[in-house]
Amino acid sequence: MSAVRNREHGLELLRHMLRIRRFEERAAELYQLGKIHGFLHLYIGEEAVAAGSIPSFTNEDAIVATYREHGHALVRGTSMNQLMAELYGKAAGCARGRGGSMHFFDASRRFYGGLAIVAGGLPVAVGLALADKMHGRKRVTGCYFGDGAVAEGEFHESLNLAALWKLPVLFLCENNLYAMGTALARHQSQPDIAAKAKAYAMGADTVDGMDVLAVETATGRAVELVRNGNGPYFLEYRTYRFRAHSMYDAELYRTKDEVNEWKRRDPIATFEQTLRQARLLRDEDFQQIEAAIATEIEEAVAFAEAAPWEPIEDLNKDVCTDVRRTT
Amino acid sequence: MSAVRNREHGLELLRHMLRIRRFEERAAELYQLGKIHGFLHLYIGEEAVAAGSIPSFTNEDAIVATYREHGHALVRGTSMNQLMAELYGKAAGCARGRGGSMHFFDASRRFYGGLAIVAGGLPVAVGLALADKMHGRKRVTGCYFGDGAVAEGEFHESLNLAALWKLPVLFLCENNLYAMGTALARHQSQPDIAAKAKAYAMGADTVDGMDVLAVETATGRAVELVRNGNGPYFLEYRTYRFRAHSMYDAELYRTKDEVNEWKRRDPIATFEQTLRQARLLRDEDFQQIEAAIATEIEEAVAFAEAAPWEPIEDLNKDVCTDVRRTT
Amino acid sequence: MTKITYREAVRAGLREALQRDLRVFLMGEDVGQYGGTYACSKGLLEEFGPERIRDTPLSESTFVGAGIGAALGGMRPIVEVMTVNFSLLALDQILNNAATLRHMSGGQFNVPLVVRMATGAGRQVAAQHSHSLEGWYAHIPGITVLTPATVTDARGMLLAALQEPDPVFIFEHAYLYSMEGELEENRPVVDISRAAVRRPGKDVSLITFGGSLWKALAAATQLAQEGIEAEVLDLRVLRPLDIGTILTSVRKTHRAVVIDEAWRTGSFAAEVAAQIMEGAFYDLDAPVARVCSEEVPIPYPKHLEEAALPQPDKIVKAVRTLLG
Amino acid sequence: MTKITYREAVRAGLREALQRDLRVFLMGEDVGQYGGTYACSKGLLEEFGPERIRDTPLSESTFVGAGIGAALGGMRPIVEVMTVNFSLLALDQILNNAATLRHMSGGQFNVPLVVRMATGAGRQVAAQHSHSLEGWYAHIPGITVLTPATVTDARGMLLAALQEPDPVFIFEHAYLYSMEGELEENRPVVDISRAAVRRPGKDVSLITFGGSLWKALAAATQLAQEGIEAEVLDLRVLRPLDIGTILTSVRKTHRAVVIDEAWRTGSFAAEVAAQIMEGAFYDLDAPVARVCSEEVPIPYPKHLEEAALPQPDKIVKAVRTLLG
Ligand SMILES: Cc1ncc(C[n+]2csc(CCOP(=O)(O)OP(=O)(O)O)c2C)c(N)n1
Ligand SMILES: Cc1ncc(C[n+]2csc(CCOP(=O)(O)OP(=O)(O)O)c2C)c(N)n1
Ligand SMILES: [Mg+2]
Ligand SMILES: [Mg+2]
Repeated sequence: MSAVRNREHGLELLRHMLRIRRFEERAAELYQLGKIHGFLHLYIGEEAVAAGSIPSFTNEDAIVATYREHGHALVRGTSMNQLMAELYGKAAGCARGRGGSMHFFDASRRFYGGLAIVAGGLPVAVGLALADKMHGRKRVTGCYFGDGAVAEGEFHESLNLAALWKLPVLFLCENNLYAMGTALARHQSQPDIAAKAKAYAMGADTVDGMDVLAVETATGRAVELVRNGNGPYFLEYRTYRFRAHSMYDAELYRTKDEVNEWKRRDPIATFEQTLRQARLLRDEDFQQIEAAIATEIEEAVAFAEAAPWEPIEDLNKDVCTDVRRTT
Repeated sequence: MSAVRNREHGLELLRHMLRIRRFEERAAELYQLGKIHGFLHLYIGEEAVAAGSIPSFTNEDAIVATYREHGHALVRGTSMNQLMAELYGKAAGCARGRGGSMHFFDASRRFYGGLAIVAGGLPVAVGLALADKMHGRKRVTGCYFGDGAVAEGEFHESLNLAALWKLPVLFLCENNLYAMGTALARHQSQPDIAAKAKAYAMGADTVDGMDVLAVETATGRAVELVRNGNGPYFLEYRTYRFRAHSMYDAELYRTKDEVNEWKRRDPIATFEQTLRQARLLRDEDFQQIEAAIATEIEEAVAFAEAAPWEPIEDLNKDVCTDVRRTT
Repeated sequence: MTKITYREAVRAGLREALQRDLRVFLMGEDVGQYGGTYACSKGLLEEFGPERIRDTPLSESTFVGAGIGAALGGMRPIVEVMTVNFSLLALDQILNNAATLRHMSGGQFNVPLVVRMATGAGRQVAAQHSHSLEGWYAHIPGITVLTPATVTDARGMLLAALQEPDPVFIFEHAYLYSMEGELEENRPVVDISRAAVRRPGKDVSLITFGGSLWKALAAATQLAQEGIEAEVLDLRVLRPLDIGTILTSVRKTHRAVVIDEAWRTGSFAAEVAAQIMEGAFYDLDAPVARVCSEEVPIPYPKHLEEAALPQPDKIVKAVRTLLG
Repeated sequence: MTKITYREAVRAGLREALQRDLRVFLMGEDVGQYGGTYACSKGLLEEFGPERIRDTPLSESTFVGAGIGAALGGMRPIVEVMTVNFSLLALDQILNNAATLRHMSGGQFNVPLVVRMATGAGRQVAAQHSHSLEGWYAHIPGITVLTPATVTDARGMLLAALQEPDPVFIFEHAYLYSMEGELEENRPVVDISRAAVRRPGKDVSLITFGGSLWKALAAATQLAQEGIEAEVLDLRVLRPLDIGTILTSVRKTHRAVVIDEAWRTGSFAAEVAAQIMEGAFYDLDAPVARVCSEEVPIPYPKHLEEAALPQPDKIVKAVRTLLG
């Protein structure tokens, strides 16, 4: 069993999860207000995964994530100002506003997206790991993707290549039981995802993705296995998204009961309980954390609101570097 | 252990294999003579697979094969005249000469190619099986592909879909240990191909692909499993190609010794031995079969030689049916 | 005539197709329980059941390929690829199998497959979700490429496509799904061989298709106020292209602007321009102009996205340049 | 100057690249032990070892994607996709990641990736193995598209491509590998921004690239015998297109034929024709003509394949029509 090391550790994990939750709740409001547009995929319910796993990676390691990556970027350390500005599409955003919600990037933290083609990040992660291996660097690439991505051909190709070449990549499947509206058992003939890793002779574990401590322990162990040159590893986090797939989803494919059943396992509430029972959390700690986050968010909103738009004349910037070309 | 049922049965299997071998030996000569062009992929060494498996399918079943499909078409029953004419590119060929060696087709025998993009036939086979299932027809689709195809994303996607929807398709992997010059262990992190079927909750067997009787028994059983509505099934035939990958291959990637080692397991020679030991084959039987095949081949060559070329005016034929269009 | 949305028109077409012919079925990602990403198939699962409204795993290459196989096996599949962006993953099946099988087999096989997908930008969904690749598809021999721009076409083209013996690709502009229009109910099956003159005019031909039709019509309205009568052509079918209707218009107006939401270089607009030159060079009073997207992955923020795409004012400006 | 084959020129480029920069490595199907499908990499495995000459499994999407990742990770990968036909399987990685990452990331990341592939028909390998899809690639913002037609370019363009910070796609016409030519050894790195006049002339511009260059030159020789002096342009770089050199030529000759092995409709030849019209309309004495492939999946038999592809006599005929 995983345990909280100390008060600081416990509060840190709680804070990570709460930051994600509150940031996204605010983002949803801002979407309704017409401040944020396009696709917005909320991570609410799955916070334990990012909060428990991302800190296992060092600053030198690389992260590749999906369009549901707000949590990953937040825990990785990109400032909320930059992330909120990105949601607004402002030039001060973490991708100069070019990407929006689905395309967070942060070179300074080796955060390679924010990639929105399902499974499209896996080959890229394999390549990042290949570069590390060829350079002889002891770095790990963490590659996040959903259960839906498991069905794509690139999942298969990437696991094979990573295992064949013993590349330092950690595959992190966030199995929230649905690919949009398609339940796991309706898209996988073998719904035990971790079992698939055997087909590539790759080690794998299934982890309770609603338990931030379990996530932390399993990921920490896996990252070190990978770092020590044992080739790739696979983790399946069993988790659940509490909100709709995106802002356009009528949620016809699951019952309220099912959602409520999972909400009883809310990773934040349960971890709060754990901390309280261990007497590591007092009411005022909680209030303090919440207050700090609320301030941070309001500052981020103010920052995003005030930030300038990128000038239209710069439309064609950053398509290619080459000075040879005009287009 | 599989046994020969009777003399007739034994001679039939032998005849199938010899027809393939001699047809291809002649094709290779004709290629050197400049009668056949483009890619020519020989099946020599692997004859037991087509000879032992294709007869398990009924006329109503469907076959999807690859660019290495001469043997499959021959056993399926397309006339040698048509096949040879196709190699020549004549209008009397089984694809009006449009396809050549890689693209044999025969609608009357539900032979859907002759598809030359590696793994590209698997989704098509899944779809043929879907049509059968939706029509309530008890037909089976047999889908042949090589070990190299196992690495492609479509392999993964197709096995999952077929298993998920319990479609009547039999996946037939002709594992000849090489994808062009890449040995199995250099392209698969888990070189036990049949073991991969588990990742899709699909039944699978590994079969000695140099033993025509073993192929026959395993395939017959698998076809009936599939026909009876048990969903897809997977067979891996362990086999070996004696010749180069295509006519352009310098075979730098394997030793003569390795090839010779496998040639000692020549499916034709070993089966001939089996028949002789069982006193089911006499010298004159063998001579008779060879003579009949030689005649058939020479007739096919004469037929192909004499057959007219498709007129150039018909170049744009068979692009689409629609009378609306000119292009 | 009834007023319905483009989305409802697609749904009406799907329903009719499913009712008429038991061989017809719909498959794709989230067409069933989710109700369709753009709600086009909402309610169909309940009406026709899971055998005929099939949710697929995320595996574009395989479910498009399975559509090819099912068509070969005697069905009339309608495959929904959620958007053109994801269709890249299926392009090998499309080009190497769907479009090629008839020819490669010497005419023995044909693939009566209909593939529908959403296309286009304008909804702030950024670089990976905003492609307009119809022009690529229009390059492929052996297939038909349709771009319904009206509700009548959204419904009717689907039904017409299902009559075709060879693969048909239908590109529904994502921006149009919520648009309302008049359904011409006397057009149960629309013609899919001809371009349509959506607004007659004599001074310049605005030639376009899909979502850009409405921008061209807006430009024409604006131009009318300046006394310029623009004729607006809706290509409707990109392949095979109805060059006859185009040339008739250009021979009358002597000037043309082609509007295409794809990136300019290598756009289908180039093909249209080239064919106009080939067929009506001596009738042209000015070079054919193109209004296309800027050559940039489509950015997320509204002001940059708008600047990247064709807009009525850009069309108006192009016309003024041509005339002036 | 030494006489070498195009294949040897590619190999020379690869060797030099691998020698110069330890970050460079080659990966793809059968580049190593097999010696390269077209023998371009023969001997390199022995010289540089399996770490730098990497045979990949058959998984185009992933090894191209891995090239993108490796480039992001500081390497200088050269990915060989055996042929353009199989590159369809990697097109999502190419368009949605390689070409887009710089922009989507607001300029934080760039992808210095070089992808080489064989293209084209003419070797009787039938419908699935005879595509010419360079034009599709030339539509994609964010990448460079090169089509070496000479041995000097076959070697030099590869070295130049490796200097680029963004993805470069090199299309080697499969028919050229065995062609011999003079290697200009004083051109260690060739320019990759300009088209080249391969034969000067004044009566008509023959504009082409890749394998078709040699057909255009053959046509020019034939035309010379009739007293027609054709100028032959080798585009060399399809994206970004050097329209300046094209317009200079057309302004002089007043007539142009564009030759492109792709299917006519939606070919890159259309783009060239459209841009000539846009830039030199009033200099043209006749519409720009196109000699492209017939719109048919390329058939296997020699006589039909030849009939389907551009040929010198078709070019000559097109010129005569233009001049006549
Ligand atoms: C290749 C591709 N196909 C379809 C989509 C549309 N799409 C976006 S998210 C999604 C569901 C993905 O599910 P999963 O991988 O489980 O991730 P989750 O959304 O549950 O986090 C789909 C179908 C896409 N982005 N890319
Ligand atoms: C998608 C794709 N990539 C590459 C090729 C080129 N190619 C043709 S056959 C072949 C090897 C295939 O090996 P395998 O599947 O084991 O079949 P085998 O040739 O051994 O019968 C390759 C790489 C192709 N045809 N299609
Ligand atoms: Mg999911
Ligand atoms: Mg093999």
